[in-house]
Amino acid sequence: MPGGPLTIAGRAYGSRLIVGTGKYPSFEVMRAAHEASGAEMVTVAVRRVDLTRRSGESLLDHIDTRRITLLPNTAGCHSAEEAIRTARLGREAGLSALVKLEVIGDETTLFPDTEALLHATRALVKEGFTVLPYTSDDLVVARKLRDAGAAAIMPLGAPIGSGLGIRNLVNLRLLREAITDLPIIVDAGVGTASDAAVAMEMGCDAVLMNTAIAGAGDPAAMAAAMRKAVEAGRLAFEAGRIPRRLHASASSPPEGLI
Amino acid sequence: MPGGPLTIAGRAYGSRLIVGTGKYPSFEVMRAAHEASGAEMVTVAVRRVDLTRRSGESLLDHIDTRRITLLPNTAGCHSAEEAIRTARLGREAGLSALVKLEVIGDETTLFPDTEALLHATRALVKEGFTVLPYTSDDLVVARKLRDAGAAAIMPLGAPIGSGLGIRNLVNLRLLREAITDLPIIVDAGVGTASDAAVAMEMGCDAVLMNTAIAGAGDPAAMAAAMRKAVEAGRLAFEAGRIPRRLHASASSPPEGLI
Amino acid sequence: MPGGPLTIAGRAYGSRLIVGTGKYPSFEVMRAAHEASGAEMVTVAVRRVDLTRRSGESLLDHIDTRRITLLPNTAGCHSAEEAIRTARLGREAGLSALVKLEVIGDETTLFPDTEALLHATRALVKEGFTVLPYTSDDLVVARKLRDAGAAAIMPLGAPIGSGLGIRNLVNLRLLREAITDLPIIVDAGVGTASDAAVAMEMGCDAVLMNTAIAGAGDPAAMAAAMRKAVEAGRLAFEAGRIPRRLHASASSPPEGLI
Amino acid sequence: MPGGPLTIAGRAYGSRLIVGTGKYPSFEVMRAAHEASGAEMVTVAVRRVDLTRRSGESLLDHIDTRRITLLPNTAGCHSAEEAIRTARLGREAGLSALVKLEVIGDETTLFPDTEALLHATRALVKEGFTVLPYTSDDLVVARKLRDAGAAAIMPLGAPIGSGLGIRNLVNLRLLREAITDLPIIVDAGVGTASDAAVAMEMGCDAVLMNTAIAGAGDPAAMAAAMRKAVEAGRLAFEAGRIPRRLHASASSPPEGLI
Amino acid sequence: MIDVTVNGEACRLEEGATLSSLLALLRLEAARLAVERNRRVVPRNDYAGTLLEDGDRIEVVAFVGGG
Amino acid sequence: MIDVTVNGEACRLEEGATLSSLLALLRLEAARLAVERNRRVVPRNDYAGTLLEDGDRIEVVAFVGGG
Amino acid sequence: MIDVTVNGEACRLEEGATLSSLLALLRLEAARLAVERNRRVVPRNDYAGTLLEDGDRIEVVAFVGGG
Amino acid sequence: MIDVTVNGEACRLEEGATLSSLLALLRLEAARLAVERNRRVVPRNDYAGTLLEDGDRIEVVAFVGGG
Repeated sequence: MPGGPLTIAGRAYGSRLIVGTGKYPSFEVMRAAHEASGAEMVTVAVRRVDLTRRSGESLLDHIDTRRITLLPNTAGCHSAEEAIRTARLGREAGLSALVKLEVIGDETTLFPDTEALLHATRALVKEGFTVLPYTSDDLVVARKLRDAGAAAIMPLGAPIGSGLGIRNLVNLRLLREAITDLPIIVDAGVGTASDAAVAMEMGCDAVLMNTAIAGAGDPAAMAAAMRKAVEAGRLAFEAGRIPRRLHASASSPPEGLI
Repeated sequence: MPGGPLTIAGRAYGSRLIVGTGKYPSFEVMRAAHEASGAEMVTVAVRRVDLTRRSGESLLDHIDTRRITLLPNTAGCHSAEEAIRTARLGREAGLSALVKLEVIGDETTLFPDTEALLHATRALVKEGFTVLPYTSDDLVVARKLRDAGAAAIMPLGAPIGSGLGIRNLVNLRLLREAITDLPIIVDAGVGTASDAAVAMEMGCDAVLMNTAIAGAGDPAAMAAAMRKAVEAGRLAFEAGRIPRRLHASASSPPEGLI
Repeated sequence: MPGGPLTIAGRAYGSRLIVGTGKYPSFEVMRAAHEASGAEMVTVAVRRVDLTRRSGESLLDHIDTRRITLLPNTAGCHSAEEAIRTARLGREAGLSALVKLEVIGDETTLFPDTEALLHATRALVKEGFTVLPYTSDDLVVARKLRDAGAAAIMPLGAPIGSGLGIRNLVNLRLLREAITDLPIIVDAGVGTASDAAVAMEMGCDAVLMNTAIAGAGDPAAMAAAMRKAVEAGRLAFEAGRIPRRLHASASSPPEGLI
Repeated sequence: MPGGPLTIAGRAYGSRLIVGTGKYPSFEVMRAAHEASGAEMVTVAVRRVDLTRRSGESLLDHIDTRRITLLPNTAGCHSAEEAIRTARLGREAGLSALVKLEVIGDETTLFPDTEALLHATRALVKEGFTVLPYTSDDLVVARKLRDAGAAAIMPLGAPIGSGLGIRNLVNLRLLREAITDLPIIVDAGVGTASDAAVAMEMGCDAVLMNTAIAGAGDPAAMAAAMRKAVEAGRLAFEAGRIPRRLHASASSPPEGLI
Repeated sequence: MIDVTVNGEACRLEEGATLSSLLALLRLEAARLAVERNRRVVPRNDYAGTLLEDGDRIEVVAFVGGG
Repeated sequence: MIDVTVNGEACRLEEGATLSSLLALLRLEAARLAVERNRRVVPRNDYAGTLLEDGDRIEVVAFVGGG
Repeated sequence: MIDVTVNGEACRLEEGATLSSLLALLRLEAARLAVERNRRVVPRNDYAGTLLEDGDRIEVVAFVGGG
Repeated sequence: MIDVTVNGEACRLEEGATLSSLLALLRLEAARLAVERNRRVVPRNDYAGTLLEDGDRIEVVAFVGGG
């Protein structure tokens, strides 16, 4: 789907970079990073209010929600049921039907439980949610998620927070071939700017990341890097790269040498 | 050398992307690509004037030389002597002492003859040239080029025009460790935007490319992609990326789950 | 599980290489390749007898079933039900409870439908089968297969017959960390000998392949190569490799130079 | 040069694995590793006899020189002159004209100084040596070494002792295309068995290693692994691997499904 | 008095307490929260009319930083 | 006469035909086959005693090369 | 008359021809060129004063697209 | 007496010392060594006939483990 903005569930977004709100050293740093990223959508987690040690500050005080769409997640949920409950609470808190649906199947890798994810997707779509499921790079699962009504496919590139980049370009390419009618948003694994560019060059529609920015030495600078990298990758995808060849091809003409 | 502009032989350049002028479908396309690239330096080749079929048009009519520095090359030269002669002609034609020094050692790969390159570098430095040698990723050769007075080291990432990207990140990293007092400019091999970003993330100072832009489906769009990719890679390098880890690290807090 | 033979469902096999019987130019070539491979288990497919054009020759005439265990597969099945039917027929034909369980979820990639695979595994384990499921490299699915009673986990390295090797070493390593009580057998994707060695070096217990041998220029020579590669990879895994380091470490002593 | 034994300077060797004698925990372990490796040639260093603390034991007491050819090296030499002197001493000590010629250009990486290497090669060939030069993967240098009379080309795969494997398969492939009349022996960088197999699959004629075996947890087991890996890689190269393809190709027939 | 559980903590309230009064007691602003009562989300507009009962399990959540 | 389907092909048999007689007719050796009748596997030892009925769907399979 | 070689082509000129007159004859603008005479670069300002001699080898080059 | 350097160490020998007598003094077997005298290799057969001189620089080397 070359050209034009990212469209999720009928709504257009000017930026193809979606960023998180976790793990920043401070709200000020987060706000600066958000600004530099150009993102129009940020993920947020849903957690119990701490009744005892309530700080005066709230996350939402530091997000310009006129410009930025909130994307509540179900991070930390290990069953379809927990994820569904959390999604419902997120909708009530954010007054929006978007949800980044995570059902975690393993603590060490935070890999999704795709079977439970599928169940939760079906249930939440029925309740009117716009479901953006965090999934593996398995195209068979992706097709089922699409058939279940997911609004995008969000495959992981590598374990969340690992910074390992896209570990399986073959699977991502095959996924893109198989899913042409929904946005593909690489979610998790990006470590540095080129990782984001690679994802976009494969024809993905957007990239979602948290740790790569929040954990960088200078989060705002890394956010600016990611913004440019996503734009660069998209442009390169649309421009059409040169073919790879083993041998050289001279850039200067062979004729007219002295 | 983080921060600030690219400095070659005491002169600062606002862009870290150097592009070529060869292989474009037309001068108009070239000019648009140059514009989109933001490059402040472009390579040109030195060739015999065709005395019989002189077109009215000249390459230089299509380069804004107020904004863009010409970098004459010695492409196609197979000996130190030819390269030196060509460099001298380029200096006379361009009225500038800059030269991208190439001494080709193999026709199939266009790999440099580093021994002859070293001789030519020594000779041209003595004549007052600012020598930018196209070389391999061998740090021992690079140190000798530096000691011979080269103004930068320009290692190839892969064969010229191959689009294979940086094939040996280990060698490039070791080269950057070894050469800290001269700019390193990756010259040759870039195929798409992420390749350029990778080069910059390794701490290189600039990237030079021709075919990746001129041979792209839409050269101006690819030039814009490369501009952003180089900026993204540089920013990411300066920002400091997260470490790679095998296992996941959650972005949302483990506490407060319902 | 270092040391000793490969053990599947309580039975020990002297070879860690499992090979196929499809796509050979002739039965003679197949038999020579089997011989050279040293394999003690070969996969076979279950198909309708052709009632009209019955050749006198049967596959089983060319397999030394005293030395080689047959592993019937459910290749080509696209639902749990088809796979279960095929497994039952395979058991009746082969008089053995082993089954290589495949439930295909996509025609282009032959990737498994892991959800249906799980259902079929549960059903067949209840019927007393020794189920070896062909699956993705998703460790969450693998744990469910284990819990369903599978006798081994058989992740694909790349699409069947693609020859692309192990595309995601991170996932395979994480899978090995997660599954320590069942054999892991890389099934599909191997292209050449080093691919098989890599799988074994990651700590996998065995490798299953068909096309890489049957489709090689000289199948028997490639079978011999694969045998040695699997043994080499296993030995290297057990021996314990040196750590990777960026810089050099001299092999000859620094002292006593003239 | 497929088929048959490895031939260096007219002499045939039954094994394509050359191993070192450095860094072993004991002579006993070394001897066991040599035995397991099947190597018929081992490298040795030339060093001053320690006049004060002479142990009774000598390296040569632990090498079966009836079966194993000694290959004296010039490790640690940093100039052509030192390397030439060391080569001459090695010849006198070993009564053989073979020399593994190293001229080190950098202490951190132990990368060769290819310019000095070339000078030393020319000088030693004139003195009748059979020169096996340790060089980079630069095919232009390799051609000059050949023209200087080298008996083989010994490119490094990665820094000595790094265990990083073959870092630039493109360069190695191009080198093999360029050098068809001399053996190519990958020297340095191998970390584990599959690295050795990869080198052989690229069409190299042999592999030389020291640290990967001597530094392994169990050197004799790793030596056995390397022996099999080299044989596997060679067999696979000769057998002819299947082509790589993005999509799957079924191993079982599509016809006759129930 | 009734005993309810709020975010996993035991909490004793007067009879007749509503969700609204509970939030007021806890000094929480309704605008940025979501509340579950016995595993069902309570719409914001129903807080005032939701009478709490003995044994109720209440979850009060808000957005925090996440990825 | 009864009409059965064998491996997807229509096949007319005499009444009283058994699986054994069908296989004999088709000149197939029982030893290396497996047979399904109406989606249920028939054990080898039951072939002789399995009377075929009109409308039966029979699958006769064998091992072929596969991966 | 003298015979010179210009960019590899034979060229007969009148005696007294200079580099300037040669370039004029070829209708080439000096501003964007560089010229070699017998493998030595001739500075632009010396064109007028450079008398060509029989057997001279002249190279006239310009910038073209390259990488 | 003469002063020579052996493997970098100063060494005082009687006049008339040969390479052979030096190696015997050092209890080194000639068979597995190589010797350089003033940067030139001395062939094994010449040890007995090589008279050492004041200021000679001798290197005595052997094979050790290396890669």
